Amino acid sequence: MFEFILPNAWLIPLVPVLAFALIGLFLHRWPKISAALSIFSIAIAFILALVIAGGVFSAPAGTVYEFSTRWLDMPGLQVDMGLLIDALTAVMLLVVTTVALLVQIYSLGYMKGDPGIASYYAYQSLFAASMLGLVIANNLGQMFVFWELVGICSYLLIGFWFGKYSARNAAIKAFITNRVGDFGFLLAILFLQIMFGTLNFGELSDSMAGFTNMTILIPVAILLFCGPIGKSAQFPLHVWLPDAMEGPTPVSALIHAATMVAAGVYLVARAFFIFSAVPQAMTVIAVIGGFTALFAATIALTQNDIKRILAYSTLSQLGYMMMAMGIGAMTAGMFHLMTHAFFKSLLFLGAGSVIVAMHEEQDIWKMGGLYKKMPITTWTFIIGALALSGIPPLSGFWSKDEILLGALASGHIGLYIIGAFVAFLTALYMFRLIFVAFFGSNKAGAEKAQENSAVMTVPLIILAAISVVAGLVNSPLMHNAFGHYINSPAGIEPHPSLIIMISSTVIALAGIAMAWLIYQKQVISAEDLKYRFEGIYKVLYHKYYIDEIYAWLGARLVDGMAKVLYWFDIYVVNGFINAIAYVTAITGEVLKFTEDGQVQTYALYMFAGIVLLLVSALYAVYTVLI
Amino acid sequence: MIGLTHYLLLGTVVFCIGLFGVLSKRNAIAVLMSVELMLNAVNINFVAINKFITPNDVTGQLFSIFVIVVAAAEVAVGLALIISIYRHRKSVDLNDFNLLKW
Amino acid sequence: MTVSLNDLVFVAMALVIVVAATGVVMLKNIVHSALSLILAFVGVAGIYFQLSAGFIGLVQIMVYAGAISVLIIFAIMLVMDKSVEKTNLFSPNIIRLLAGMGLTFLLFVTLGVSIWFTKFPVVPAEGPVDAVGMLANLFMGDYVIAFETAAILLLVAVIGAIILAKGAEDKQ
Amino acid sequence: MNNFPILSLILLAPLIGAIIIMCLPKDNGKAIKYIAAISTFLSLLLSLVVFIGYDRSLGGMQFVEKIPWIADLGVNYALGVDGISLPLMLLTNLIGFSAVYASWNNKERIKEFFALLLILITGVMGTFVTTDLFIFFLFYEVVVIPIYLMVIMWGSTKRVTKEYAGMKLTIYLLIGSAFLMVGLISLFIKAKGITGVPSMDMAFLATIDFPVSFQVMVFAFMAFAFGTLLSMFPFHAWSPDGYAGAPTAVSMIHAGVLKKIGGYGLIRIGLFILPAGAQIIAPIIAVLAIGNVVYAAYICISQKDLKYIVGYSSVSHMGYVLIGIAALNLISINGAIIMMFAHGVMAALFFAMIGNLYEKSHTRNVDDFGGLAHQMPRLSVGFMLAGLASLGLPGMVNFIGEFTIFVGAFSTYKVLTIIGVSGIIFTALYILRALGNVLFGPRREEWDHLQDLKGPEMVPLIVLGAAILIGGIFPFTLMDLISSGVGDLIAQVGLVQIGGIL
Repeated sequence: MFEFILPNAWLIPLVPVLAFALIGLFLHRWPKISAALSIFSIAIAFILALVIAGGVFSAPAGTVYEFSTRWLDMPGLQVDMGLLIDALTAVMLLVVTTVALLVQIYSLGYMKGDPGIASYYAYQSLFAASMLGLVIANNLGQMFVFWELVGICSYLLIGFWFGKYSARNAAIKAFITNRVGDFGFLLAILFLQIMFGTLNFGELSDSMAGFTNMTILIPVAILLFCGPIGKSAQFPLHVWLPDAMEGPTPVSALIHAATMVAAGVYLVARAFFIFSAVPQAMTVIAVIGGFTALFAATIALTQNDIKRILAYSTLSQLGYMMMAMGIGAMTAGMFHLMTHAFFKSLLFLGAGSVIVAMHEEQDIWKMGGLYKKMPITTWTFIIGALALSGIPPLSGFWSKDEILLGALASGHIGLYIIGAFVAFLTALYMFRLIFVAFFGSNKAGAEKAQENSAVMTVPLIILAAISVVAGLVNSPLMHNAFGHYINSPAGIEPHPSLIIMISSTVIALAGIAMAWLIYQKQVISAEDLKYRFEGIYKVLYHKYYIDEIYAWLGARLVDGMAKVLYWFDIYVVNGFINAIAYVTAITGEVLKFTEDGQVQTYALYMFAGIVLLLVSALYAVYTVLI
Repeated sequence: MIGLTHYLLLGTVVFCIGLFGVLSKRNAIAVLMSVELMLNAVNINFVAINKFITPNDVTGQLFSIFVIVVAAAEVAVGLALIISIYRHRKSVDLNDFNLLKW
Repeated sequence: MTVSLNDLVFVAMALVIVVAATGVVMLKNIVHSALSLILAFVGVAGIYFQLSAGFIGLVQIMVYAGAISVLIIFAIMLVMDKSVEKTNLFSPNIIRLLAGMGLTFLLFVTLGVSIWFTKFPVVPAEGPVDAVGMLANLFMGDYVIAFETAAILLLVAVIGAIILAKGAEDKQ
Repeated sequence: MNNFPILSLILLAPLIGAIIIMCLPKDNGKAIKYIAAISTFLSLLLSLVVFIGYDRSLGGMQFVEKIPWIADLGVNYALGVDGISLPLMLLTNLIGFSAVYASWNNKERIKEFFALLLILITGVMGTFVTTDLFIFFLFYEVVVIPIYLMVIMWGSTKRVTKEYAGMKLTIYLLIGSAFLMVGLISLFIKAKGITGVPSMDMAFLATIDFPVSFQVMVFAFMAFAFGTLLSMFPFHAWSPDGYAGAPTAVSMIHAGVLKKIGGYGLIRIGLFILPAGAQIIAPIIAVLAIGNVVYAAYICISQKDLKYIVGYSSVSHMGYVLIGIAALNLISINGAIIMMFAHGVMAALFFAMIGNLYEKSHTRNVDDFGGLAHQMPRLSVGFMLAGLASLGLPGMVNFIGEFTIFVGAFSTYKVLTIIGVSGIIFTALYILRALGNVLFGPRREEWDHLQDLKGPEMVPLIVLGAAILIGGIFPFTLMDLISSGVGDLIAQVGLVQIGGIL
């Protein structure tokens, strides 16, 4: 079975594309059928992914299957559509298909009654297809193609409720910010194509081995990292992710928690041989990752919208993964990506069911006492939060611990401290949310909240189960099976140490305790904390005013410049043309005065001409005469 | 000793006087008369050159006759024009006719 | 250099012509300028006789001095409605006047210089005896087409003149 | 199929259609439209036959027809298509066919409109199909007059009067063609001087090795002539006004195909016949091209009129084509030709949609619209398809063009290409902002009367949309053909070492 599926693994992205085409062209008038078709297609993809994963993980580690067909080739440039199936791809396939399947099932409940369900499912299957295409790509060109397609799908899904101005603008903002990242990514691709003549990962890594001068590679690696900065919303280009919460919550769960934002990390993992060859680039990645983690965690503390909190938490966790990549612990990064995908999508879906129950109310301060009304959502949400904070038995603990270990092992003490502090903050803001929203005093809006239908709660339960189990895959109990398969020769191999495990658990528990004190017991009242640290609170709440800075810069540099250039175009370039026309008109106007209607004047002009000729003839000849 | 040059100079003088008359006189008939003068100047040159350069040939004189013929025709038509304009516009002053004015 | 009778006659004739020509242009009264025109024609005829071109001289007197001057005077009579004194003035457009003067002077200087400095290949032979006979042969020989065209030209001119001058009546 | 004059039939089908239309009675609108549709459909069908029948492995000129016309000038009615001209001919027919359908519900003076439109299509197609310089120039001139008449009679614009737009458009093109004529004549005379044989045939002229100084001078003329047509940076002033002023069908054909004559001419005459001249002047063109890209992209951001946005964006896209040509190597010229095809199809679809919207709402200002996706979903699909294609989304043929040009140009002009690549950000910005304002946002009651595309109005969307997607998802259909054409050209010209990797 595996041998049959493997060579045509391109079926995995193809099935959802077919679903998209069918829905788009024919079925969009029947929402029910299109939803069913889309879920059916993603289910098939999930099964295929399972088969592939089974096959890959049964084969010895490090075996790579590669097939590719001609897509765009001419003498000197060869970009083909191919398949690269190895452990990394298998893991990503599993993660993407599971989360996508569960989210699509969940959406049946969440989107009930929405007129545009058909197009919603069309975009969902298009997204699934392009994400899967990106995962199995075997060269950078093909990856860039799907990279942009994923970007446009996120644009369509964020702007799904295009009736709202905020959704429309958020979608544009998301695409443009991604596009800035893609600009760097494209330049890196161009450099690599010119330097090595190929974009295929295998050939690249071979020719990279022999490559000597590293100085050229530094800008290339950093430019290549621009793509992930844009896509995985790292520090300078993170502004779009919080606004992306305008889209429906299942979309946020799928795209802005589990899959798309993880694409950046996946690219770094896939092209790890490029980055690891350039130590400067590694430090850049580590620093940006660390900073983003800290930066986002601090903002999450002060947010009031349930989805915004989760969005900043995602930002922070992505920073974690990038930091892991930066310090060389590629295995830890990928492992954290996998676990994070599960529990973060769980949290988002939980938030979604809360929002549905609360009839579109997203402010946590207006929620309270939900644990009585929505037991399943509450407990699954708590499991997710525990996993995220890194409490031992759950998956988050193992992956985060791995990263902290990696930080220590690679000697980045500063990053370890940041990592630990972020872990503390994560526990704090997650349990702030839980205590306020679920266990807080009973607010008015919360009465009529009641548990959602099975179609929404079942995926929550499944995801909760996975996020409990997922951690064991790379735990010492299963002798680091995950690390055994996904590792890179250049990366560092952190050996488990008991002290770090205990210390990170203690930090997480401290965060939970602090949240319990402030928000549940109100021993330290949140109000005076806010009052005492007024300045800091305001800065954090306004997201360090970065959005405002970008808006101000944008207005100056882009719109202002555009107006200046338009003015230049109209008045200088067109002005020059109109000036020529005006000059010809004026000369006509002046010359008309020579025609005064007198016969003798005309006679005078004629004879003047004749005399002129004679004089010039005489002048020409006078040397001969005199 | 009078030579061909003097005749040609005489012709030029008469021609220039005629030209000045054409360009400056107000009365249409005066302009016509000046034109006649210019034509005569040309004839003088014709006959003089015929006498001095090709004495035993009369082509020069032949051409001067043709000039006279043309001059006669031209005066007849010119005066008829002037008269018909006069009858129409009651004036012979060239400055009054500026229909072509911009 | 010996001043022969011929030279004296030429100078006299030249003076008469130039004075008459200036008279045509300068005199205020149109009739006086017409008369001085006649005088100029006669002077020119004298030059022809001096250049031993008798036939041309006679033709000149008959056609120019006789016919054309009479025609002009007739025209002047037909056209003169007010008193004759101030009829032949210069045009009021001073700039154009000066331009005309300058132009004429420039023309005169150019032609004069070129005539004065060119060495004409003068052939000092005596003229043919039977000039008129040779003229007739040429007219009926080489230039017969030109001759006939000149005839037609005169016919057209006459008819044209009549139509133009007469045309005014039947229009009313 | 060898002696059946398929190319002449393709070329003259629209012309015959025009003649038939002229004989029809004025008020019989239906018949006129059907004749126009049939004739353009016939030439589209035949050009597809040629596209499929073209033997890619053989390459070079195929379907050649030659009828001597003016002997002493060495001019003969010579037709033939190769890898470079075939896609552009297909493009002309695609756009011509959809232009006829885009102007389906024109009301006034249908007869003159369609007659002129068909003549315009023939004129434009003629330049691609012929292999003779004189015929190229003949068709180059045939194109200008119908455009002027159509802009004057059926035009519509706000910023400047349509007369101004028409006049500016025509005078610019005529100035361009004047320089072209000078170039052609000097080329002809020099060739006659060197070989003694009077010939206007491009292939023959290419074999002659002209002196370098002569080549530079003539190429400069050609660059100016084709530059104005291709709206190169300083000479682009006519294109935005021209498009805004022109009626839908004309701006479709104009943006879609007429600009490509400039690009095609630069490649076919510039590189093919004057390689040394091209090599010297190429850097200047490259710099201007980058000016094109960034300058026009920036201006688009501040535009409010939809047609002006597409007008300036086509100036920006032509900047890519120019940098592709100026990089003078196989990959970049391939990219330039694919980009020409891609931009043609995209611009035509965009103008068709804008025209359709303008017919119904009588305004093109972006701020007047909002939330049209509620009322006109199909139109929004068309707009989105065209918009995404123009910002170079993979899966559409524009991305293939842009990517190939970037790779090709990057090897010759590193810094310029980096600036050029930054253009994709600004393109995305103004396209999405314009589409966002027009299509998305809350529903507005005043636009409820607009009814969506149906029947004949869907044809441009289907035909051009299919071309965009097929070209994007399966680029090898076009790419093999073009790279074989360009390969021959570079091989022929290889004797004069062209900069960049051959």
